Amino acid sequence: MIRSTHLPLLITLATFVLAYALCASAYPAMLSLRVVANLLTDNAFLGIAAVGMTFVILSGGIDLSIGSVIAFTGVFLAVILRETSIHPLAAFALVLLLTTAFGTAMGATIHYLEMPPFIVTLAGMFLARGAAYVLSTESVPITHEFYDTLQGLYWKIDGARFRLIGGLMVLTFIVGALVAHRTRFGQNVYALGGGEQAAKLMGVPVARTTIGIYAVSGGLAGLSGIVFSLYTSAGYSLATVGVELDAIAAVVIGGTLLTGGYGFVAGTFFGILIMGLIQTYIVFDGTLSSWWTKIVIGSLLFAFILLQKGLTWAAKKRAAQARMRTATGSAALS
Amino acid sequence: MKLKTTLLASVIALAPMAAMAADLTIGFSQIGSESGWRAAETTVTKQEAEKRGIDLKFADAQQKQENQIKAIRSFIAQGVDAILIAPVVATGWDEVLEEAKDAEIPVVLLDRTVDADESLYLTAVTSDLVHEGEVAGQWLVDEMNGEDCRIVELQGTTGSSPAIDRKTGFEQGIEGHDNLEIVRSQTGDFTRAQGKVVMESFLKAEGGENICALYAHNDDMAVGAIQAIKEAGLKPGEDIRIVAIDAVPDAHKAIADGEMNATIELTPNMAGPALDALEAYLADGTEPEKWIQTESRLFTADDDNMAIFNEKKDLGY
Amino acid sequence: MTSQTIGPRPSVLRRILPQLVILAVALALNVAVFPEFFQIDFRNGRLFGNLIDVLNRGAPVALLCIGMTLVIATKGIDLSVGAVMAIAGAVAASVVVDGHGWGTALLAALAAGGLCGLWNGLLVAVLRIQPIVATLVLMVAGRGIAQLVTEGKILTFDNPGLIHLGAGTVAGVPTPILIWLALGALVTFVVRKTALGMLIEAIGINERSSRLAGINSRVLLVCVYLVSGLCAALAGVIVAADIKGADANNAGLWLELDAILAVVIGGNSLLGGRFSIIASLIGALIIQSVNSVILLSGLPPEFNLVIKALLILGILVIQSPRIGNYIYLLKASGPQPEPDAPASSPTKEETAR
Amino acid sequence: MTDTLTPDAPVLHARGISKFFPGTIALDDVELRLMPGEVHALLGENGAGKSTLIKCLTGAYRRDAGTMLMDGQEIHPVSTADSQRLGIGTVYQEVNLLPNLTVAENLFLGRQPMRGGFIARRRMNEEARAVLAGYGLRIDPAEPLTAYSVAIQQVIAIARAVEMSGKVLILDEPTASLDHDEVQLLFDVIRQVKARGLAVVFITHFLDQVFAISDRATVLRNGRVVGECLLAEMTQRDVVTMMLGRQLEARTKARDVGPAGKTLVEIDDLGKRGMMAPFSLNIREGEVVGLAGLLGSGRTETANLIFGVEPADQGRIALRGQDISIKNPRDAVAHRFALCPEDRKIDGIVGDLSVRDNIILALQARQGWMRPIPRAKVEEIAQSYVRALDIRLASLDMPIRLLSGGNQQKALLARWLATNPAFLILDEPTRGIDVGAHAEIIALIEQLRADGMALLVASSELEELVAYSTRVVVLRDRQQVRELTGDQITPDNIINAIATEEVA
Repeated sequence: MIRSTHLPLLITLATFVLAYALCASAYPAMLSLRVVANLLTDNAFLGIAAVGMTFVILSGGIDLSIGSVIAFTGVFLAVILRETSIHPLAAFALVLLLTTAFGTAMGATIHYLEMPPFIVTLAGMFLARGAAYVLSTESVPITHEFYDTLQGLYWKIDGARFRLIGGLMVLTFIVGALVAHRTRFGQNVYALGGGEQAAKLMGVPVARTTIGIYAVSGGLAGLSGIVFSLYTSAGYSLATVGVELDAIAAVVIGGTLLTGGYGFVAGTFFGILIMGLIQTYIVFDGTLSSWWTKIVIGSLLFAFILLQKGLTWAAKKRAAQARMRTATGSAALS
Repeated sequence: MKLKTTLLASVIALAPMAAMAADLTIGFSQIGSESGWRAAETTVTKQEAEKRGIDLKFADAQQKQENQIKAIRSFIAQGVDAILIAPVVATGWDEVLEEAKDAEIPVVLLDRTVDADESLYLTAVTSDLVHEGEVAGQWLVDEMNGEDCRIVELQGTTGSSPAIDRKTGFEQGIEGHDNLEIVRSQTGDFTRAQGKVVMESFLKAEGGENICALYAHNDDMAVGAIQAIKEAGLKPGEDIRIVAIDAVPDAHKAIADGEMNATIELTPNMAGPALDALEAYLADGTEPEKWIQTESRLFTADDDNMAIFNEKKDLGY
Repeated sequence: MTSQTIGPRPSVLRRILPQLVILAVALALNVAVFPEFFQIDFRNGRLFGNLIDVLNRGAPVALLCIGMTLVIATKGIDLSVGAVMAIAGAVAASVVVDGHGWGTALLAALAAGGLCGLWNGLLVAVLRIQPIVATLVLMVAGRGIAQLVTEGKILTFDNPGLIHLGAGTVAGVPTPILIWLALGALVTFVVRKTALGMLIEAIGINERSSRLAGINSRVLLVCVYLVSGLCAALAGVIVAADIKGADANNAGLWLELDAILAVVIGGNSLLGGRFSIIASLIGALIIQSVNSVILLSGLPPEFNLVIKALLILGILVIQSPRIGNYIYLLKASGPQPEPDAPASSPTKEETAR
Repeated sequence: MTDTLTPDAPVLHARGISKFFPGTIALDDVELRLMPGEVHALLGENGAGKSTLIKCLTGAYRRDAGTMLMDGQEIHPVSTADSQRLGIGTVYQEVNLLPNLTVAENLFLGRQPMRGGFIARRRMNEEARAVLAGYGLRIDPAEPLTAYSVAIQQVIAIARAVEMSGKVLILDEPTASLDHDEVQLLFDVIRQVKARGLAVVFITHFLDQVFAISDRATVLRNGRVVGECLLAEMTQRDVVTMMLGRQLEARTKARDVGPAGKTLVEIDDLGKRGMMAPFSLNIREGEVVGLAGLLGSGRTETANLIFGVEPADQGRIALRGQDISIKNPRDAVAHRFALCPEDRKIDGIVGDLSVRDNIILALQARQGWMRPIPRAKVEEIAQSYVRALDIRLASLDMPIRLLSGGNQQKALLARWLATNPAFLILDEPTRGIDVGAHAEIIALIEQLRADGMALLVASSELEELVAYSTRVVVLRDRQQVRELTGDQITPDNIINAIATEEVA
């Protein structure tokens, strides 16, 4: 049975299908497997980071630091692989530990010092980017054979390459969805988003959950950084500027409310695909100037927000009518 | 029958020509429009393509490498005939260039090169960023002629390759001349506004009379700095010598007005040589040189700067 | 607490004291790295000195945070101000390049900024889109619109009137300083001498109640975004005039974050409600002083962001409500209880019924 | 009213509990004994210390002195979660559960059945269904919480608290927003809980309910216990006397309606599709029209339509014979209408603003922002209403959210009275406030009527409606069904009108 709570997810899915159909009717080449593979590969790092952002937003918070953390991770990996002889896997573990700790620290600051997430993660954004600069301002290439091995892992059909990192993103989404809907931590995240006071009264460990959420976001930003370093074989401190805004946009387009409490990890997946689709379409079209690109992206964002608003409004209205029916029903009953 | 074969043969022979004339589709992945120079490069590239009847697919990456990679992949999926990239950063192109190679699409790099195997791209049309810095340094060495000089430097965006290379080049240019010393170096983000702000702080921190020269990684910052110097009651170009890179129209104007001393040209016309090489390659497989270097010409007050200004000002700088 | 029209006025000074102390510390840091920091000369017909620079360079953020304070007081946020600055600068430049006077240019820029503010306001107040999402639209598209106006170029101009707004002086004082001081004073005056301030606060705290009490919350919401747009437009004109050119791509880039930061450093809650424009303006000066320390220190630019982040974190931690409560408790060990917890304190559950 | 033999050992025994706030003693040496299988009412006016005591019991506050023994063991709950684990569950009047979760998720939050490291959702739903069936609820637990009425949500909250804790159940004003039948539903649930041997602490302002369900009571006044008693041995009057420390004058049933004034407001076929069937209503000066009906019958909807909170899509309103258009509350205020809304917290107070600003808000809004009310005038208005309505506060500068419910309600009344309204709509003016304030507000309604104001009062308390109404309009299923006048106005008649099917 389709429940009203799943409506935003269905809307996002329908939007994606509709948008894809429209794009394909203009450029049949967009139906090719290559484009599908590209969507997965090219958005892998963004998707992974957006899973973390989904958790943060579901809890009613926001994390502006992820773009910087991704860049920091890349630079850190590149520098450590250049300067030392440790195995990339060990470096991955180390950097994940670092970024998770960073997220934990931000979460702790937000919770214990009662500071707004917007500001704490803004400072985190400066700090992580700054730390990346301090490590290296130059773009540092990563030339480790293990990287080549990982990059060589893909499944090729019809010239389309389904790469490891795309798979990793899908896996992250699956795990993220499971954690969100099938674990106590996930339920606590929704509970926080539904209302911190009520959650507290219901015995939700607010401190642990808040800190956990930002730790997850930090950790996933780290994972995203690893993926980005695989994607570009380099660490660059100027990389992924503003990715947090892309991630927020994807989460919003995916039907999660920025006020928290309502939304789906799976919705974010389609949010990511929709954004990727828009970009692909713009490139296929190839006539937009730099400024028109910005304007078109902004307008499409607006169109999605409007669409979502309209559908939410319609759903609410229906729910209100249903409520009125049950209300009168219960009155009649008593 | 014979006629038919001749016809067929001539059609085959003409095919590349025809493709070039009408059906050639080239994807161009531009970094963005972060500076006037970049805008000029876009304008010139579009003009050059139009001149040759090429259908140019333009993709703006909003200063993000990931967007450039996405664009290149989309170009491949679309099946363009060739790809031009102005890479935002040197690293991280191997994978996607390999995919282009697999799809047999030639790639030409514009204005910056990449850290990838040479076989992955057809050619790179760039200036030598380090060389530009060296020319600037050399100019100052000649200008000062052994006199002591305290230099302040306005760097480009921290971490960007022009900032790094132009800094290195300049330091190489003044190496061995103990009379020249860089006393302050701070980023001006390649923008006029920051150039002015940072110059203001230099003037106060060092004292305007103690600064003898300014080296800016691009003209925009120099133009901003000129205003700061004027507001401090000093004469730019006289009290403080100014050398910068790019040779945008406003720099020529400043030199003509005597407010700036020298600029090194970075031509926005990278696409011309690139498209020439591409056309030759597509026509008969002529392999171009791996590096087509554009000239880094020094302009000083000796040139007819007003004329150059008028010539350049409509290029979209 | 915040100064108010209504009721006896608890000292404004007490509200802004923490900000003043932090500003003093930030300025002291400047002196530490550059002893002649406070030295002001009269040179070339204008006041010349680092302190003047802080006031002058703080102008864009100061202007932005006037509007931003009001927006944040209504529980909103305006991410688009940086892009609006670019649009306004571009419009002003293109108008003078077309041969019109600086007055026309200024009006056109303000009209453009006002239009942007109106757009944001309508999205927030009428379509009821969350402010952060609503203003994200213009943040993304706005810079494109600005570039559309300038066609991607840095549109330079040499209209002395317009340039005067950014780079000129009045009686030796750089014009931007006078502009932000005047606008700050004007808006503070209007907001506090009329009932506007209270009504805005009421909306920010509980919009539903306010609407039921007969407040026209929709119009007021549109108005604060309008003001924010106008402030951004003015900031954009100043930035363009300062460099005699409209740089659509870089003007005001990421300044929205600085403006929000300034408002928060000013002790205003992002959850809306009580606000103080004066404190926000001091917040803007604090940020500019931090920037000044970085520039004067002569450290390599790689360290800029780390230093800035650490300084800001320090400032915010000191200001955090929790730490504030702690200090308050220390003080309150005396017999004088004061129901004066910070307005932002979200500890409603813990207050006795 | 079952007889309770005091069993030998209390399940929870709190002794010598004290709590200090800067400048005040909130609790002073309080003792509370809760026996298994009893409903124990905790009584007292607002500010008597009930909430503080509950917060100390549930660990929301740390007590400053005293001991708490649970089954003879001393306990020190440090948080609500902690006290839940120790066996003390609490249900509050509001913010009980999470509207964005399903019923089952709410019920099992924090203790979901797990399988293989993941929440077994199906099992959770099945268990939820079983648990709720035990309380007489047959609902789909996979639906969002908001799909169900407040009463059902309240039962779910109780079920959660009982299942989680199992020794002591604290009900903090659980009936405040329920109508009569829903209260009965809740009482059935409380009796079941009691039968399971839990000690139930019941806090409410409705004395009828206290006597209907409770076995014993502890009465607090000014932070001290003034007595513990078996309710079977007490009358309501005794209890009120204990609570107030003085004799509450019997409510006068002044049915001598003065000469009815001129018709002030005429409402013709006002309605909105999907919200309220069209209704007509005339209200004269010096008249109190009562709106009676069950929760959801359209009381609040009627008030909201007249005041323009929800714009009507049909019908007309005339003021003194002139048609007026009310599209939003602002229009209503401009015509000197006033509305004290039902939900004080959401629709009424502006929490962080001072009491003074809250009182002046509507008047200032009507004047427009351009014409600020001079400081001295504001002070005068605020002071005069604080005196007239006996609003108890430390200072006019304190944020209104710090006031007690009754005082908030009076401040809201002050807000509207300051606008000198011609027509005052009160939606549940006495909900959730203590006995003393209750009586004062009823007296105020009487007085405003006598002064010639027109009032429309919606209330779920029939006795109260009967006391002050000159006419009563009965609503049902979002329609007007009856109008009662003069001697017809009795609780029985109102109930009959609500119960009969046909629409008048």
